Amino acid sequence: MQVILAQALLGLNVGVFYAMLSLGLAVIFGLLNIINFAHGAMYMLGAFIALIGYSFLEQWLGISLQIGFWASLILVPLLVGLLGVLIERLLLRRLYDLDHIYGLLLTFGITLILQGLFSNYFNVSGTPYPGQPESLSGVVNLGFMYFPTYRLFAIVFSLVVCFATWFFIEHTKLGSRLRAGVENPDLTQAFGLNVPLMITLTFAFGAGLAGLAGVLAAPIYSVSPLMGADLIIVVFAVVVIGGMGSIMGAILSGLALGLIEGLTKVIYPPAASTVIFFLMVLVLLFRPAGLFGKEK
Amino acid sequence: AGALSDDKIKIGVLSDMSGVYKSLEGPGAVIAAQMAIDDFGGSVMGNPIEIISADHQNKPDIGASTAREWIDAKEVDMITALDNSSVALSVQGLAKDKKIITMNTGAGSTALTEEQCSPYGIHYVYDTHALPVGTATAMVKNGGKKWFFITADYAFGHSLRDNTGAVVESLGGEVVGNVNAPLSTNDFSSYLLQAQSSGADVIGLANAGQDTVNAIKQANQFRIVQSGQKLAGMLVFITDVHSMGLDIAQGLQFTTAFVWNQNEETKAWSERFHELHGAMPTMVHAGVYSAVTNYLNAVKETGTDDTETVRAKLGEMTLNDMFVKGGKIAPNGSMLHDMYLVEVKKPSESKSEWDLLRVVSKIPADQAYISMADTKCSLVN
Amino acid sequence: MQPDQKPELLRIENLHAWYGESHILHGLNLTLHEGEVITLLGRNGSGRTTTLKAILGLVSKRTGSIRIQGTEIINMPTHRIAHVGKLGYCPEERGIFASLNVDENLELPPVIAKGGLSVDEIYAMFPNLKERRKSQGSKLSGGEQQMLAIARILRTGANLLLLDEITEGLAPVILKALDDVIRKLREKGFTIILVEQNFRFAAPLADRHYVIEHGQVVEQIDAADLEAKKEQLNRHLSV
Amino acid sequence: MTDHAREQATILETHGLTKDFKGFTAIKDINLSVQTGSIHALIGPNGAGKTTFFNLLTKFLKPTSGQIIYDGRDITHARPAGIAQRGLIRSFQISAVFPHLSARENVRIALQRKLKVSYHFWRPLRILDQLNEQAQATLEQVGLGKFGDVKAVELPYGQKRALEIATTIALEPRLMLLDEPTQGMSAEDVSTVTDLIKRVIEGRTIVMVEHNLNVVATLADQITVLNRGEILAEGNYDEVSNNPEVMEAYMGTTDAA
Amino acid sequence: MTNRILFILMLVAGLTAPFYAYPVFVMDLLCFALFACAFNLLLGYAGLLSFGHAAFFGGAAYITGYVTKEWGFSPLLGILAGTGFTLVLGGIFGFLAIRRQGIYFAMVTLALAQIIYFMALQLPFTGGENGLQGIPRGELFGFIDLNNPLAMYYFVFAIFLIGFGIIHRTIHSPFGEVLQAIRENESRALSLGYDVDHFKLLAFVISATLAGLAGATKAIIFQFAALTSAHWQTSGEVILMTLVGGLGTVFGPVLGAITVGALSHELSAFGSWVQVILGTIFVVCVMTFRRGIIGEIQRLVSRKQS
Ligand SMILES: Nc1ncnc2c1ncn2[C@@H]1O[C@H](COP(=O)(O)OP(=O)(O)OP(=O)(O)O)[C@@H](O)[C@H]1O
Ligand SMILES: Nc1ncnc2c1ncn2[C@@H]1O[C@H](COP(=O)(O)OP(=O)(O)OP(=O)(O)O)[C@@H](O)[C@H]1O
Ligand SMILES: [Mg+2]
Ligand SMILES: [Mg+2]
Repeated sequence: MQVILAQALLGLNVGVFYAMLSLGLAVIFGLLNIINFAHGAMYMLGAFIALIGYSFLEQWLGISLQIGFWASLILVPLLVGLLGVLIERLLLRRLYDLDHIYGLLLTFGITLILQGLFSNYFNVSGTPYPGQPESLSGVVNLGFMYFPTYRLFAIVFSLVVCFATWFFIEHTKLGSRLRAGVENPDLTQAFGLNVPLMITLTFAFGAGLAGLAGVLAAPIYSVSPLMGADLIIVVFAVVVIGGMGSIMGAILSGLALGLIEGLTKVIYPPAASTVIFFLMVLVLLFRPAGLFGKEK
Repeated sequence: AGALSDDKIKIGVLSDMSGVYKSLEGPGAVIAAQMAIDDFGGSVMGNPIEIISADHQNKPDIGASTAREWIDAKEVDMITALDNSSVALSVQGLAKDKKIITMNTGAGSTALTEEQCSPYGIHYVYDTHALPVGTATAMVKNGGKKWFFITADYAFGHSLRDNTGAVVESLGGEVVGNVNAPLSTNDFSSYLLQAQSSGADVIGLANAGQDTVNAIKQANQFRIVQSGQKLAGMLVFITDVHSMGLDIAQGLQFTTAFVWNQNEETKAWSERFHELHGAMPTMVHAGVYSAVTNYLNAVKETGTDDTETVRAKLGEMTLNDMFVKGGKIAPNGSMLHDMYLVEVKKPSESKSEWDLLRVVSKIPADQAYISMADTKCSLVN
Repeated sequence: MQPDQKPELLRIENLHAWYGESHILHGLNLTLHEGEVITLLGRNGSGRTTTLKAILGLVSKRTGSIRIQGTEIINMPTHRIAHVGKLGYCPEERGIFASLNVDENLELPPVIAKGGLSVDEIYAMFPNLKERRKSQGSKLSGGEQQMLAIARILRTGANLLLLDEITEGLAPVILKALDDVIRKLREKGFTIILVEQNFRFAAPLADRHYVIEHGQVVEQIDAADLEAKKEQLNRHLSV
Repeated sequence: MTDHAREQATILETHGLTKDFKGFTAIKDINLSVQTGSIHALIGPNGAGKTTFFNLLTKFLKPTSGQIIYDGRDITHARPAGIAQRGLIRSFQISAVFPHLSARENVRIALQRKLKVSYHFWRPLRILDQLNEQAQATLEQVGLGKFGDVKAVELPYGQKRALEIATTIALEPRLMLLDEPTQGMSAEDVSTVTDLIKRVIEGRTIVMVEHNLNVVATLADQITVLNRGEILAEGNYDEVSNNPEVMEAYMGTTDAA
Repeated sequence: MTNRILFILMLVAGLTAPFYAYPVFVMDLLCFALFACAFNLLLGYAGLLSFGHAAFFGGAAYITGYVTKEWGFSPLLGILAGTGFTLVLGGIFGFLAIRRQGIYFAMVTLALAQIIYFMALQLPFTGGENGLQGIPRGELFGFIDLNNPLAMYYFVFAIFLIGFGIIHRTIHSPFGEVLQAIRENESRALSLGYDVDHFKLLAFVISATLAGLAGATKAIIFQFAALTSAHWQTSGEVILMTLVGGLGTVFGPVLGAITVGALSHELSAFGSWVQVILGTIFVVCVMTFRRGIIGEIQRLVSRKQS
């Protein structure tokens, strides 16, 4: 029982990252109809910027400068978001009229570039991020196990971010404008709303969310150029299972699948890496549109 | 120079240049090989000595196809490094067909000199038989009877786990569980929790490099050691200790073939290496230097680069240099030499950045390595 | 032109517009003064909707000149035009956002100028919308959707309204109500371009009628001359 | 009339056909019957549910409830391709051709089906040549004889429309569903297509959606007026156009047109 | 006409290649060329973007390797076994994947392929990270020794030609005609009575099978079946090859495979820069060069003609 609880908690730990990434994908997909393959790479980028800010700036720039974890938590999403702005403005924007697969291919190319760049300068098996704040470095005794405070923080923080995003999109005026922009961009523009800007900002927001997840992940996992690639394919399966219908769907299926994966590690470890894909097959067979997806 | 097949000697350094094993061999191996060539004078019998190097990315197919091209089209005479057992096995197999010497310094699997031994394959620095002899024996004798393994899921990890398990059981211990973790795992937490709930005394880490570092660090995060279990890194390199820091690593015991500050000779060489590489050499770096040097010696002494002749000469030589004293290359390819059980110093004991290890005991070559009487290698019996 | 006319609000000169490769407007000219109500008449496909869309920049390409209170907007991006020209657009297909409820639909367009109606005033004007404030846009009847489409641009403070086929598919009772609404708006001083099939509905409301054919204005008829020019009008519009 | 005779006479019937879109009922309880050999027009204001009704008939949408009987068989749950194979073919509101195939190839795609080689990926394309003559004849029938080798994308709008009809009749449909066949056409094109429909009607039944009342007046034997998803009136042109309800809802007038 | 010239060029180049290039490398290119052609059949002619074709390429390699190594199958029989496996696998994947369209299709194929990847990693017979090593090349028809480089080369070239021929024929068959119709206007094809899903499925299966043929052959050449072949990055590479050469052109994928393959090989000394360069090519292709090399040439030629 203890084992199960412990593994469930670790599963949730993974689940919040699934949720944050599939949420970002869903937000971008919702407005741009594009699957951002580079989402994983942006997650990786987030972790690397945090790492570089903490460990390498001084060495590279020759000035004494270190960007701590809390600062990274704010700065990195902005920087990754900025990259999102550039990608959307300079590249993606020109592809909207074409088949959506071109958006997927473009972002795949960007993924290769980002991965390759970081593989050049950093060990592919990962570099540890030493910047975990002192205040979070302890352990919490949960009764059934010791759980690192930081991981608990990551879980709670991600949940807050996810639900805040959900609230923002589903329950605010800005959110309703976004949804209107999705439904009828021309008309929304005719009302004087700057839809291209909304699109850019949404893409940037999704990217920033991935970057944020990266910063959160950095102290837990070592920072590696491939960390996003390994994750993104699982997140794709999560998205297929959840369906792109709703923001809440993306969050819930991310969390649930993280848990399921965690529990599989106890019940039948060899299946842990594939259980989500098999669930995807089941969903495809019985509910092709996904659990939360809208029937066509 | 008529005796050489192609007017030059070309040495291939095939290593993990970007992955888990980058820091323990990788680019450092190219530097060590170059040092050996330079110390040798840069040429043999008036023929230049060249290095070609490549990244096998820990993928045996990439390793094998690179080696295939080196042999078929680039006239490579000897291949060294090969720091991944899967890669080493595939390249050694290919080199056997192609009649090329491999001097593997980085891989550990005993299969290289046992079931899959090759007349041209030399296993130079350590193997998964030698590693547990020191470490596991010491741990079991200190009361670590029940073992749980976290194993790198490929040839090397399996071999290390099996050999360690055998040592543990032969001393009256017990293996209570095992979990296979993929090579290059980022998050060991769920494996560690399984190990924790198994009730084992010792968690044996049958992995290497970055994987070992991650596992030990995360064990620290989850307070595994504080809860009463011991960690045993079955293959630890000085670079791993350096990257973990003494706070986390102190007291860890493991087996190694080389300690850089053991004597003046090793110290002098290691400091030269540090100069070029920015880090102290691992046993593997020192091994590459020694292997290349001795290969060149054999070529020079026989006056040819013919594989059979050079291999025969290497078998006859007694190897003495800063890395090895009185080493012998056995017919199964195993280079028999002494190993050391070392312990990581406490932060208070360490005098400099790289002053990390203390030698506990020496493990004589005949204990460390499988004897020719017991070997399963078909070349011997 | 009569000397006592109000100032000029909109002037379109030599407007050409395209959808992709197809050239739809071929040099259209028209002028509109503050407080006027005009109609664009024409057969299906003559380019009336396109004229409105071209003003808003919703075509793939446009050339010529469109000036609102003297400001040239031909090269402006769509989202700026509404602000600069204080425009409100009610599209042919109504454009009610299915995923938003009545309140959200109503509050969607940003306020672009002072002087718009308050939500309460709007609900007072359209009592049956008030009853359905929380209904999803997609669940409204055609008439309610049409009401909502007009109502939501009144909030924004726009004073130049572009209304496209607002009578389409509506029951006569609703037509009657719409007729009242337009009259009220006219009294309040709004300037309105009506695109209408339903000449019977539009005729009594408008100060002037433009007949469009193949993307050009072929006839311009003042309300006063309507009787006299009925013949011509019929010729142009007969289906 | 005996039941058998009735079946003969009506090729298509719907019983209580209903379509809900998440609470919005686009089609409500429609009972419609189409006489074999007739041209049956479906008119009504925008949003009345004509296209939706068409989509239900052609299986592009699943009905929420109700039944569709075609040729005496219940096809409510049949596959789209299945009903096409039984001779019920539609055309689209937006022009539907295969743009990068030549006009002849467009028609041949339709003809090809009856050769039953469509899955034969190992057979050369040559075996389709036997269809060329027939394809040409069909093109001639719609006045596209000269354009056999022209890519569909390069044809002017009216001719695309004609090509679409040629493709449809190549399947020798028993029941054709045409969605606004004259939409967006110039006056000449409209009369060409009207003539065309008159020519190809022999032996077939047509159900069409049409806004152009002239076309309806010239072609339709029977008219059903839809409004807000329900049938408002049925009858021939004179009956319908003088029906006050229709005048109100559709023509927007209270006087006779 | 141009196709005929290109075909003769390809034939001559293929027949003489081992005399001026490293044969094993050329064989590798041929496998990738066949793989890309098979992929192109699906994307270029049926409009379906599969992001999981590595599953077939890699899957077949493992099966072929296993049956030749452990069961002593002859190389030819081994290749047939591997190819047969992907025929079935293609059927299953296709059945699942065509339930979703567009980008979803791509994501589903990617995720399905990941199952195969993990199986290759974990099933006992595949050798996990070690891969399946030491697959014998064996003898063709019992008397041609494939350890002879030239014999091996011409065997591979023959397989390539057969695979290429099948694809070429499929494209120019009644089936291919319907496929093109479906790609151009799916709903219209449906309304003409074509069971669109069946056609897509058949196209998927043919494409998967031939991708398998390429992978099976590669296993014999390198005497190796490894995870790399089943990795998603290989799926990405084959997309790139097809895109560079020209989507929906007969020879594009061949040229693309040669270009990308040679480039990666030449640049392999630069380590991860290869990925950066390939990624950049991807971006450039998608942004400005969507027709690919052959596509652009065709456009230039046809522009000159008109
Ligand atoms: N998005 C579009 N793409 C291409 N052509 C279009 C588009 N929208 C309209 N058209 C064409 O432009 C022409 C003019 O259309 P417009 O909508 O302006 O006509 P209209 O006068 O408003 O008629 P109605 O609304 O009664 O159909 C028509 O021929 C129409 O087919
Ligand atoms: N997929 C859908 N989801 C929700 N509502 C829909 C959907 N499709 C159609 N509707 C609604 O159903 C009603 C009927 O639409 P339909 O397209 O059948 O009208 P129509 O009679 O063909 O009109 P038109 O003359 O404009 O073509 C409309 O109010 C429309 O908004
Ligand atoms: Mg209009
Ligand atoms: Mg319609």
